[in-house]
Amino acid sequence: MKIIKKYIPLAIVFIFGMITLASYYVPHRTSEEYLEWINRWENIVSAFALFLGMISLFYVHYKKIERKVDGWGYSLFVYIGFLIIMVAAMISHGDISKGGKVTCLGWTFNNIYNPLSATMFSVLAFFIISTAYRAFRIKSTSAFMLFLAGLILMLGNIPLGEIIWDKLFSWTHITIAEIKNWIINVPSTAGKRGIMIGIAIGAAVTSLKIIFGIERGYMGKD
Amino acid sequence: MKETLNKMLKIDRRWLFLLLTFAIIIPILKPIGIPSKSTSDAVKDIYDFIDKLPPGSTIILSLDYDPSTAPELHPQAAVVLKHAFKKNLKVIIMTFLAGSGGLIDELVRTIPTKYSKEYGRDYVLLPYMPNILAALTQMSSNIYAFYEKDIDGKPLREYEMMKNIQSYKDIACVVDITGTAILDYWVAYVGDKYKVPILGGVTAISQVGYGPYLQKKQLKGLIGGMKGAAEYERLISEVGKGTSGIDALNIAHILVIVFIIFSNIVLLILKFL
Amino acid sequence: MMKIIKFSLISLFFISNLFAMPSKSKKQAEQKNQNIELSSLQLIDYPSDRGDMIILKWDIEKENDLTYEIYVSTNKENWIKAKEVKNGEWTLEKIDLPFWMWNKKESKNAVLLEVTKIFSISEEDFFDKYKDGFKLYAKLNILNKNKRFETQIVEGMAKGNWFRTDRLNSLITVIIVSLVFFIVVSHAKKKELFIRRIAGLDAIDEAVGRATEMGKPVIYVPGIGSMSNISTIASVFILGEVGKKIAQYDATIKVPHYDPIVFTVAKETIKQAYIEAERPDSYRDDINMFITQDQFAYAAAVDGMITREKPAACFYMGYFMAESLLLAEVGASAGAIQIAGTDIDSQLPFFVTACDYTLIGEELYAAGAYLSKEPMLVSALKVQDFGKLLFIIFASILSIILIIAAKTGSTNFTNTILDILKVR
Amino acid sequence: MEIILGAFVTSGLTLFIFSFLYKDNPFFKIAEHLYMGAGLAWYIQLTIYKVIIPNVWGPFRKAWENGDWFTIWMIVIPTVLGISLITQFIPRISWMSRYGFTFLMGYSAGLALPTGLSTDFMNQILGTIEPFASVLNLTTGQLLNSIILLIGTISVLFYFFFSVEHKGAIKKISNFGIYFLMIYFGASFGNTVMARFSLLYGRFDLLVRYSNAQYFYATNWIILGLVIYFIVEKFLIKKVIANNS
Repeated sequence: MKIIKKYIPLAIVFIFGMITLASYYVPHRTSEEYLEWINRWENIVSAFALFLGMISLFYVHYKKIERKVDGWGYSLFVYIGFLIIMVAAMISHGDISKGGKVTCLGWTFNNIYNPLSATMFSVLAFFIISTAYRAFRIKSTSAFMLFLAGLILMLGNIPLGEIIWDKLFSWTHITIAEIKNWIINVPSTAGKRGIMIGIAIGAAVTSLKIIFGIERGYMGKD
Repeated sequence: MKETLNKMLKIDRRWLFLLLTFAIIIPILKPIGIPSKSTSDAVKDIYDFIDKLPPGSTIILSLDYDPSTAPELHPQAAVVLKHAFKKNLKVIIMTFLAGSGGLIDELVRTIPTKYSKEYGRDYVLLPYMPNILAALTQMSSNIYAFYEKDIDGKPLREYEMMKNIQSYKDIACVVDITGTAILDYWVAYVGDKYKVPILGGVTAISQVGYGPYLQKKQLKGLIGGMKGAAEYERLISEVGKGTSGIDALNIAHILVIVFIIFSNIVLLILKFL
Repeated sequence: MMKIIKFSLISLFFISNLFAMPSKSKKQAEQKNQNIELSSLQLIDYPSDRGDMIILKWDIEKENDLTYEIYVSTNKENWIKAKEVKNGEWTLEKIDLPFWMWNKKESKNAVLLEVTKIFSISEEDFFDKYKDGFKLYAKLNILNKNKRFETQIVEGMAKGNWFRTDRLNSLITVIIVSLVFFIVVSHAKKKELFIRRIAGLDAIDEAVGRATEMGKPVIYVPGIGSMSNISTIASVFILGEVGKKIAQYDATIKVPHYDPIVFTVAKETIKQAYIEAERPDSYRDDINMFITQDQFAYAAAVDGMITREKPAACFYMGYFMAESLLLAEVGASAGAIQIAGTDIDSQLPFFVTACDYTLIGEELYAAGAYLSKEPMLVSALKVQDFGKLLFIIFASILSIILIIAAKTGSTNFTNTILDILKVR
Repeated sequence: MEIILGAFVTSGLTLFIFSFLYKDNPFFKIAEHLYMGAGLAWYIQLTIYKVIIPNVWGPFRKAWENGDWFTIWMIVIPTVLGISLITQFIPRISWMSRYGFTFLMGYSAGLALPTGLSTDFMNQILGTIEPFASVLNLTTGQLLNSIILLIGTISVLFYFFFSVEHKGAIKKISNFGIYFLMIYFGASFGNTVMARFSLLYGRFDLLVRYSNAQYFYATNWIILGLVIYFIVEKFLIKKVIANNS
């Protein structure tokens, strides 16, 4: 039983890991075809994962409604939202527009899905301002670096910032755009590069651990 | 004193939210027109190019953006359309992005009437075309091969303004406004190949990437982000969404900066108290 | 280097009659051509490709204003003009392959021909029909002022290759890192290995303790990554450790999920954590809950959850995109201790500013080793340090060497070093 | 008609979400739950119509007609693996779901290993040292920048050393590295502000547009409704508290 439960999955990981690793060094068409197929496999499996998600979502909210927990009424809206989109998609066969006309699905995209996601995304603007108010306080040298870089970038991105800069600092004969570009291209790149190299090596080592079955937390424990 | 200052540091963040709301709403209701230091060359180029076209020439306006990039690109499309109508140019509007329908609809509902322009005589709308590369190539010999009908399903050829239009050689220039790589297609497959002047409008973030094209004159001009739209609006002296947008961005940025500096001043005073 | 064209005018009339010309006018044009033998002309398969590229190469002439027209054919009859090049315009050096594949300094004209484009065959058809290689013929028309010469026909085969020789350097790096990895991991000993302090992880105890005291829950957000994201793997591991502490302290934890597979794995992880903490009876199935698989819908739901539950602590570990600040700012305003960790560099600024502690990039990967102190994991950390050390040594020594090389003008040496590091 | 309905739905949902900024309320909860359902449905329909039907079902039918067994198996196997995921709901055989994604784990690990080491490791070394190769053509400023870049990157890497204690010289270097990290964070934060404010501008612009007579004052009505709700709620809660005490 342990073989089926544990070793075969580990063997699958090893085999697919090694083949994929090898495919990076094999230019032949066969290796391209392999990658195309495995992408299709991924599509299929993740489609089923989506259905797994759907079942979980329905189950969670069904339980809430069944037990009449606090605010169970809101759970009904989960089903309503789901149905609206699905029915619209079925009517318009998954097309947002047809012959230049917005379809039923297109309408739901423009008036339901997009407002919700775009608004949620734009809420970030508010949070940026409150976070900035709290976090950009100079309490140490490193906080000062954060403050300075942030301030210059914000000033440099707007026309008014350029005007203000020229009024105050025109004697330096340096424009804010130059300082901005220098920050992005030099010290900021150094910081980013350091992080990326650390991540690259960490990712490579983790990949090795996965391929050789040392890291198996993702399988859950048994 | 110390207590009030401490309170200020821990101010209810909803006051900040309210101020930000005002900072953005007010310019929308009444654009201020905060001056900017200079107009970027790329915007000036595109303005000059369109301004110098002889009246009655036909241009293609390819509007390939969807709601996600509309805040920046919609004002650009509006200002270019206004400029074209002001100069009495004929405009063919097309799109290669499925999600752009509603936005184009909104443009043509408001702008043409303002300049008393008529559908079919001064501008036409072409339907969404998914097969972009084929369409771009085909139009070099015959526009009607792909676009037999306009967006309403009426024969395109029969419109007054289309009488003398057959292929790219009858087109004065192409303006593509997009947040996608479609502008690259226009440059590579139409601009370089058939020597049609290509002008562009892109988001502030992707603006940097088009530097090389501008340098090699593969792009004759470029509008970048809301700032570009605002600059263009100033050039044709029309206050629009670009101006109000850049006003809002200006004020909102200054608001953040003021908040940051304010909190640091409070902190500094607290230290010495 | 031999740079001689052998003119063989003898066979002039013979060969020209061999060619069947597609059109009459062309025939007349071709008849004026003089035939020559260009011994250096070669059609060779492009090494390290999938099979649709071939290189035509020949010596560079001393005469500068030569123009070459390249003709290719599959049957020696229907010739297609593939390209027109000037003498010395396209050379071996311009074909971007490293020095270990050929001598770049060889002064040869070399033109890369893409077979599918020239013969306008669709890629699918090409790979269907020509599995064993695509045979083609090529010849040159040499234009010298007003004279035209035609060379002999050369033959070549475009084949798919089985090894990307140009990626040899990358393969060697992978092998070295793997070897070091195995040596270090197999020598992992039980004895305490040192790991530097990671403040964010030390704070986990404090956060869980605080939650216990206040009687409020801990919310653990694993992000929007799928199980194959390395940050998600790290996150699930940390979740196990946090789960153990929660079980020991008898606090409560809630884990909202975005990905259904991560959701199921986390369920098992938490269950196991409660068993290991010897509190299996306090485990409830609703610790993990699936929210939805849409980025901002997930953010909205978790935001709602944070506002309503008023947690004592929030953990954000794993793969995050724009929702990072949406979550962290709401958590901060709810007054929770916040510990974040992600390897998405674009989101780190928001976590750093809005959270109390942030695990930056690699620190997240190190968390598993730090919390569990498992020798195998700790020694893997050493491999990571080795990699960074390698970078530091290479980057600093090579820059000095390059400066010296540039000052002494040894460009060959410089190019060799850059070639070794460049991965194509 | 559908345009006006659209205006009301759009501005309604937009304002419901924004109302969360004031405080949690039933309208936000409605939008939140609606979104949970709609968001998942959006991805499911996208998967069905844009992935499954053209890339899986289409080839499968074609292969079935042509008797192309290789293609059939290449579609059947992942389908079985996908179905195995559903065994999650039956605890006794839930281990079967491992088969469903282990190949994905191997695949992504195999993909990440060489690309990570080459693009992010070797090419970054190259990028760091490359400027020095053309040292003769650099201005003093450019040379200085390249040196700062090199030193900065190295000192950031010192910060990430785990198996040595950070004290003495190492502590100093890694602290220096933190400065570079902080500049990166600050710059990246400042650079994002523009894009986020543009988004917010877009939402507000839409709300203002929908407050026109053309759209029957959609925005105005919904704001009015929300304001009335918040006032009534505040009043009621005060009353309840007063009654209790």
